[in-house]
Amino acid sequence: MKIGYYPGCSLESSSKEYSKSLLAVAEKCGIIPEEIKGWSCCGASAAHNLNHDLAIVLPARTLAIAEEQGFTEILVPCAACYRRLAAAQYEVTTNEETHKKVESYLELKFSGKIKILSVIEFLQKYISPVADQYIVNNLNQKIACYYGCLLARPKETSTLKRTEDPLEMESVLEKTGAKLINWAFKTECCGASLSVSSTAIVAKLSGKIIENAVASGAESIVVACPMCHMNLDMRRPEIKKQIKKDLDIPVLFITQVLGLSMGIPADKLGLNNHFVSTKKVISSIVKKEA
Amino acid sequence: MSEFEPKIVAFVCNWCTYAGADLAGTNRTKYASNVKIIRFPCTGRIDFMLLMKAFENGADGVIVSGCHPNDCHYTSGNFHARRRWIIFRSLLDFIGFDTDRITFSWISAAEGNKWAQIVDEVTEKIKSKGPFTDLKKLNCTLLKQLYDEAITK
Amino acid sequence: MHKMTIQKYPDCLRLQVEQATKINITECYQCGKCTAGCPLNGDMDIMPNQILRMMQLELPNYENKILKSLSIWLCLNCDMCYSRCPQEIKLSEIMDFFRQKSLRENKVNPKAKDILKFNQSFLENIEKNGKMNEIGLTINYKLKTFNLIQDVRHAPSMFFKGKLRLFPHKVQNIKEIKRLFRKTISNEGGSK
Amino acid sequence: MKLLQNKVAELFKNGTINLMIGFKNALNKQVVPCFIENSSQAEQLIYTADCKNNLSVYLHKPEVKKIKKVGIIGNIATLRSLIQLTSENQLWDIEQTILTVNEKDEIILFKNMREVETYVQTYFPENHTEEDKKLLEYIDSLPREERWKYWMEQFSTCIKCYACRAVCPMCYCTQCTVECNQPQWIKISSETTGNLEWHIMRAMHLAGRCIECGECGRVCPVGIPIHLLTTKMNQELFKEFATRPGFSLKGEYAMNTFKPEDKEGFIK
Amino acid sequence: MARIGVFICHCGENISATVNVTQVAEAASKLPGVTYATDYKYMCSDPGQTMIIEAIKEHKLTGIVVGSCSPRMHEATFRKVAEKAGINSYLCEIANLREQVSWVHPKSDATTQKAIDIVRTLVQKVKQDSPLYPIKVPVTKTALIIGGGIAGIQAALDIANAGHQVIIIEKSPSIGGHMSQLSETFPTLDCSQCILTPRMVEVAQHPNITLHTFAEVESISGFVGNFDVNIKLKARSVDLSKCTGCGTCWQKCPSKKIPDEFNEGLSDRTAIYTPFPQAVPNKPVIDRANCIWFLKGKCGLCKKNCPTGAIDYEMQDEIINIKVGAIVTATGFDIKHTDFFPEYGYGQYRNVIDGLQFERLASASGPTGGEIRRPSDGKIPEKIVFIACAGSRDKAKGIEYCSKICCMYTAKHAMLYKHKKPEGKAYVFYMDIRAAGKNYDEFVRRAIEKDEVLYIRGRVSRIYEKNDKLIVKGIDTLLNAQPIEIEADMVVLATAVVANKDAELLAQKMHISYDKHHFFSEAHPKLRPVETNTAGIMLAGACQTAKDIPDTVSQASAAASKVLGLFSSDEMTREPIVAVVNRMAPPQFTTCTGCLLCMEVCPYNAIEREEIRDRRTGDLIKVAAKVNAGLCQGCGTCVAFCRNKSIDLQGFSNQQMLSEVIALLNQPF
Repeated sequence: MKIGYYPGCSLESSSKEYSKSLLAVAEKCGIIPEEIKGWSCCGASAAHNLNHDLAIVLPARTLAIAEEQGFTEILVPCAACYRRLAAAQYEVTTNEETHKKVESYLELKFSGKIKILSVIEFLQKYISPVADQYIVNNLNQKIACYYGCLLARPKETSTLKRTEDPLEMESVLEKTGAKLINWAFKTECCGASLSVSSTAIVAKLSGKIIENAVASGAESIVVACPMCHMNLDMRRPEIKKQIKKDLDIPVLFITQVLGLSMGIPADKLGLNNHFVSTKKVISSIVKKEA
Repeated sequence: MSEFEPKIVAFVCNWCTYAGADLAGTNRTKYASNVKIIRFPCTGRIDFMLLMKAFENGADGVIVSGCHPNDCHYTSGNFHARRRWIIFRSLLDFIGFDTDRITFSWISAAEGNKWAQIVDEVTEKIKSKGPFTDLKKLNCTLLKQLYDEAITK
Repeated sequence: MHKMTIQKYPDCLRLQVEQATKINITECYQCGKCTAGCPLNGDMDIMPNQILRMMQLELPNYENKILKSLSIWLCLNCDMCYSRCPQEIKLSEIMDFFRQKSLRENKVNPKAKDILKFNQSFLENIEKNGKMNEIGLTINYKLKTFNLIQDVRHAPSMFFKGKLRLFPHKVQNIKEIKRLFRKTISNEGGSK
Repeated sequence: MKLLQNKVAELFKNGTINLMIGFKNALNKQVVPCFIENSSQAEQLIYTADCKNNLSVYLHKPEVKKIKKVGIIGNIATLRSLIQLTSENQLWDIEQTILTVNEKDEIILFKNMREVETYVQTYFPENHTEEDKKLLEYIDSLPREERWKYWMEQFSTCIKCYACRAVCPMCYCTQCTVECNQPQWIKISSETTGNLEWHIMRAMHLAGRCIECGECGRVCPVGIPIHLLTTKMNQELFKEFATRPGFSLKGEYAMNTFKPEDKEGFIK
Repeated sequence: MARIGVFICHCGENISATVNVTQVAEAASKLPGVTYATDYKYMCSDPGQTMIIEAIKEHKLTGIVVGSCSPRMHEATFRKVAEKAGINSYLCEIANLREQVSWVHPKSDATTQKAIDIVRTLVQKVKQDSPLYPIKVPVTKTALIIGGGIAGIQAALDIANAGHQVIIIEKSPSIGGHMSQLSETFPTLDCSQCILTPRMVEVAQHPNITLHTFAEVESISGFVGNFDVNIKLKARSVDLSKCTGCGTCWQKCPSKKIPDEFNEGLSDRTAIYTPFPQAVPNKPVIDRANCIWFLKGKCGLCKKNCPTGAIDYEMQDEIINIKVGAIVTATGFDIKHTDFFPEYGYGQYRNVIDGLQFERLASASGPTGGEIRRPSDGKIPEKIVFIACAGSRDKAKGIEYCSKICCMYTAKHAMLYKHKKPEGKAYVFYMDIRAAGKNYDEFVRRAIEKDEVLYIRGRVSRIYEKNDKLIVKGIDTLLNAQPIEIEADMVVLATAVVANKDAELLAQKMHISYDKHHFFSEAHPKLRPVETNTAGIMLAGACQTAKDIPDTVSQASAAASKVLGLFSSDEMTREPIVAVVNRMAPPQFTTCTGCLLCMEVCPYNAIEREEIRDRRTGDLIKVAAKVNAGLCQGCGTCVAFCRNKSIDLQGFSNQQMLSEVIALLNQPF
């Protein structure tokens, strides 16, 4: 089967390791996602803040060209991109008028029915079923799965069953032997798009999240969204200032954790590109006794 | 020959519209005398063939009225009636029958004024449309047809 | 239901919102759950439920109060409010509408200039490359905001961690992207 | 062809059926319905695209019902009417064995009505001929008065032969309202008002039950396109209530149910 | 040959002022079939009535038309008159010349003409009239009460005390319902069990009441006055006749870790158990799903130890058939549980509880002996947050309605807590305080003013656990939408009142209608609040909609009085205005084709499938529709629906309606 791959801007730069680890894990399980040719930015929160049509047309363009290139499924690891693409798809498929409008903008016809896979869906659908054969390590770690807002809401585009306390990431990770803790801030917002423009706020929100994770006994936080990762990882100094506590709990991408459990070397997973050291996690690996 | 006085038949249900018409009376609300009521237990009882018969027997217009949705004395008679009228009306329309001559309405036992108002509206409308001759014309020989058209002119 | 209002102000903000978002403002019964759950309820100048209330009441000059508020720019569209709203009112959409309108009528709250600038540089960046490029974005943003030191701390480390790329790689047929911007923007009345 | 004949012969031999209703070529090479009463006659059977007749109508005939074990080779129209009739509780007194031939010329012997249902639901046909569609559009396009004229001209030629009724599998009433004289609902003589009433009544009674085989239009000796009336009604019903006759055994009949939220634009 | 009499009433001046009555009478007299026509000042007066009677006798009239006020006024009167004169009362028709003619039109020929037309129409109708006779239905004077909660108990006692037989069936092992779980009751704070238990005992001992606990309705057929009900007695595994309720069995029972339903899971029970100390009957039942014997086929301790040998593992479900004349449905309600609320933790926080659980905590007979303690660690909470409208008035959760009782019991809960722990803090998050009822608002004010319960207007958005406190995030909409965060020890959700999960199924068995939330529908929201659309089936209590105890009890008594009304005579007579499917001689039997599409149409499920069989062979010859005159209310929807006119409506027959139309529009000459 042919899965289209839409890395999105952040995975090409600030969150390289996400893309790296994702592809590494996929490859390990014999799946090679194929990058969509000529994809463009989804517009992120900027677009829909400022210009409604643009906010639909930009992601719609990608959907359209993906369809042109004959993809039936596209993998969108970045939660922000996922949200924008899914939202655009929702608009287009539920509102004939918008559909027409968008097509006229893009000057090409498309159904918009293409299946968009968030990283969680992708892992559930393609990796989890086969994971057993590839998982070689046990992670001796207490992990807090953090979903953020973009994957959990709104209900129109979210694929999570429990909006407030989802369990999908846990189900993907349970095979890694990690201890998946139950905590309260799984779907709180990290401040996402305000990351640059009002760092203080982001620090506050992300700070709360990190505190709660630690308080709930987590040794590491696992995310599935580059924004969340940037805010929880790169913004740590600001957070430190904000909460007046020096918490060095590492923040990993779900794919990195899977990668580790599958015995993929840390550097291949970009674990050294983090601001907060991930050594503790790496050292927590124990070989599975066969 | 004086001004054309249309013959209008009203098929109404006993519990809402008939009572509404009574209320109009108790309030002494005046309205046109062209409309004559035939009382049914429920709009659900009104057979579409009766409407055809009314026109065939020289009615110029027909009113069908009963309880508002959810108010039916028999809980759902008017709902069934509604579906019947939706489809009957589109059939007549497809055949080209002048559906303007049939007026459907919901009039509750409390809406005496609405009754009077509908009656007057319908009477005026039918007056302006003139006598209903579509059916009469059908059955007469060419000569009679010409004659009819002559007098209606 | 809106008869009175319609007679009063033919194009009051409330009606515009309702037309643009197909949301019936009167459905809000002011339980305040949106505000209670909002991650930024501490920082907003007008609380989400109050914004809805202002539209319901239509007191004099409420339009400006809303459009000039900081809240509409703080809103993260995290949809916490919507996901918990008993009346399923999609505040995030209303917020989008306000942001775009406040921009068009340049009523943007001074405190929100940075957020706005960021968004704008972001879009310009995409318009130029079809993809976002952090260096370009950061530089552009800095130039717009003049707070040059902020985040500079990160830049080198990001660069060495391979998280920044000096030269943007572009989408082929970038023209098309530019066209999309022009068209949508001309449609939306020059809001960018 | 041969396959079909053998299959039927076999059905006779193992006593599944005592009568098979199917198609054969008449002398003039025209396709006509036929009754096969034993295995030896089976080789007359044919099945081609021209097998248009709706055979289910014969299942109402007492002489057929008497035979009890009856086989029937159904085109899609026939199958749909079988579904509709079952939902209207009309086939309880007959053990029908249903066959059909799909476009791949495979013979399908249905075990039960459920299977027929699924078959129909998978191959739901677009069974309106081009000229029908054109005519419908044409009539719809006319102004009301013209429509009236059009139909009245049509109806004025009606001779009340009731062929449309005789051929319609849904017209199974032992006593039709036109025969009812207490009260006399419809004039017996064939003058246009009477005709109009007849056709209106027919359309209303078939609305939501007609499975659009078009037989009535085909058999009309004076060539009135009456099948369009019911076709139109079905379209309306589908538009308003999304019901399809002869489509499910539950028989979602639009006219004996309702929804409180049914919409209509004309009730004051 | 018809001999019709026409009587035109002046109604004083009311009609004659604008209608030329003499002219109407005259015109009428000329109508074919009319033998006698006259007018008179007051037809409804004694002399008027006598006049009609004499005319009928003198002219041997076969039917009469009275042109007077609306039939809604005097139809009954004149039908009696006809009967007095010796003709069938249904051979009398009323021409409405007052409300619909004289009062609404000016004095004119047109007005008089309209009167004439109307009279002519009804003369035509009465000619088609055939004598009808009221339908007599025998009444079985036994009532069935479904549900043994306070509603059922009240209704049962009222009917039984009036001297009629009553059968109560209750699906759980004891009667008492939710009320038996409650601690104190608002607004008087008297102990629930103290007022309920005596009633429960009374039911058990009443000579006219038969009680079947652990029983359910299997099927219901028949109609008002003559219901035929199959009841399933679930296998209790304990022979009530032998059991003395000594309790040895459950003391010996080894499987002790089963969540106790009566205590809402706050404590455990054994597999053989008596639901609660005051249960009626006060005898145990075996919960087969959890009994070691039924799971593993060994143990049998209870049987070994039972002094009277009452334990019977072989006991089977049993179906009994009863005949009753009326049914009172009192199946009560259920509540949403804490797991219904994502934002409040999907029920994963043990210290977030629902209202019923709090009742058990506060109840002297409860798991904590009436002390309010946290389920998690048994600590006495310092801060409790009560949340009203939890799930109610919440479109997003599919429950738009107000649960009605929460405002009151939340105030009560807060009060009880403050009484038991005055220094503790009680917060109530509310949207509106709906305390309409005698002494209700006073009660709430007392909670606020005297017991210092802190009411905060706003909805709670999120609850989560943080080092064994519960963080409650809300706002105060009265204080400039100020965000408020409370660290509570316990949270009580006033969860929405909902219909029982098997309500829909039961409604379908009884052919009664229900709303989209599966609450049973009353026949008329205002005028027939305790009856259903199926004659003979009444509603009592919260199965109709959320209700508090006073409302429930009043409705139960109302339902009882409806039943008693029905039982007041041996036969009940019903209007003969009913639909009939025609019948004729074999081989045709009927013109009905048995398509049975009409069954769906009937609002009263009065149309049944009839199988006509050969007398000798018993073979099925024909299937046809048949109208159950006991259920038919005479709306006639089926009549207009029937394609080949096989159904007709007595009193409004096709023949009659059609001839009315013709007569109305055609002058005879």
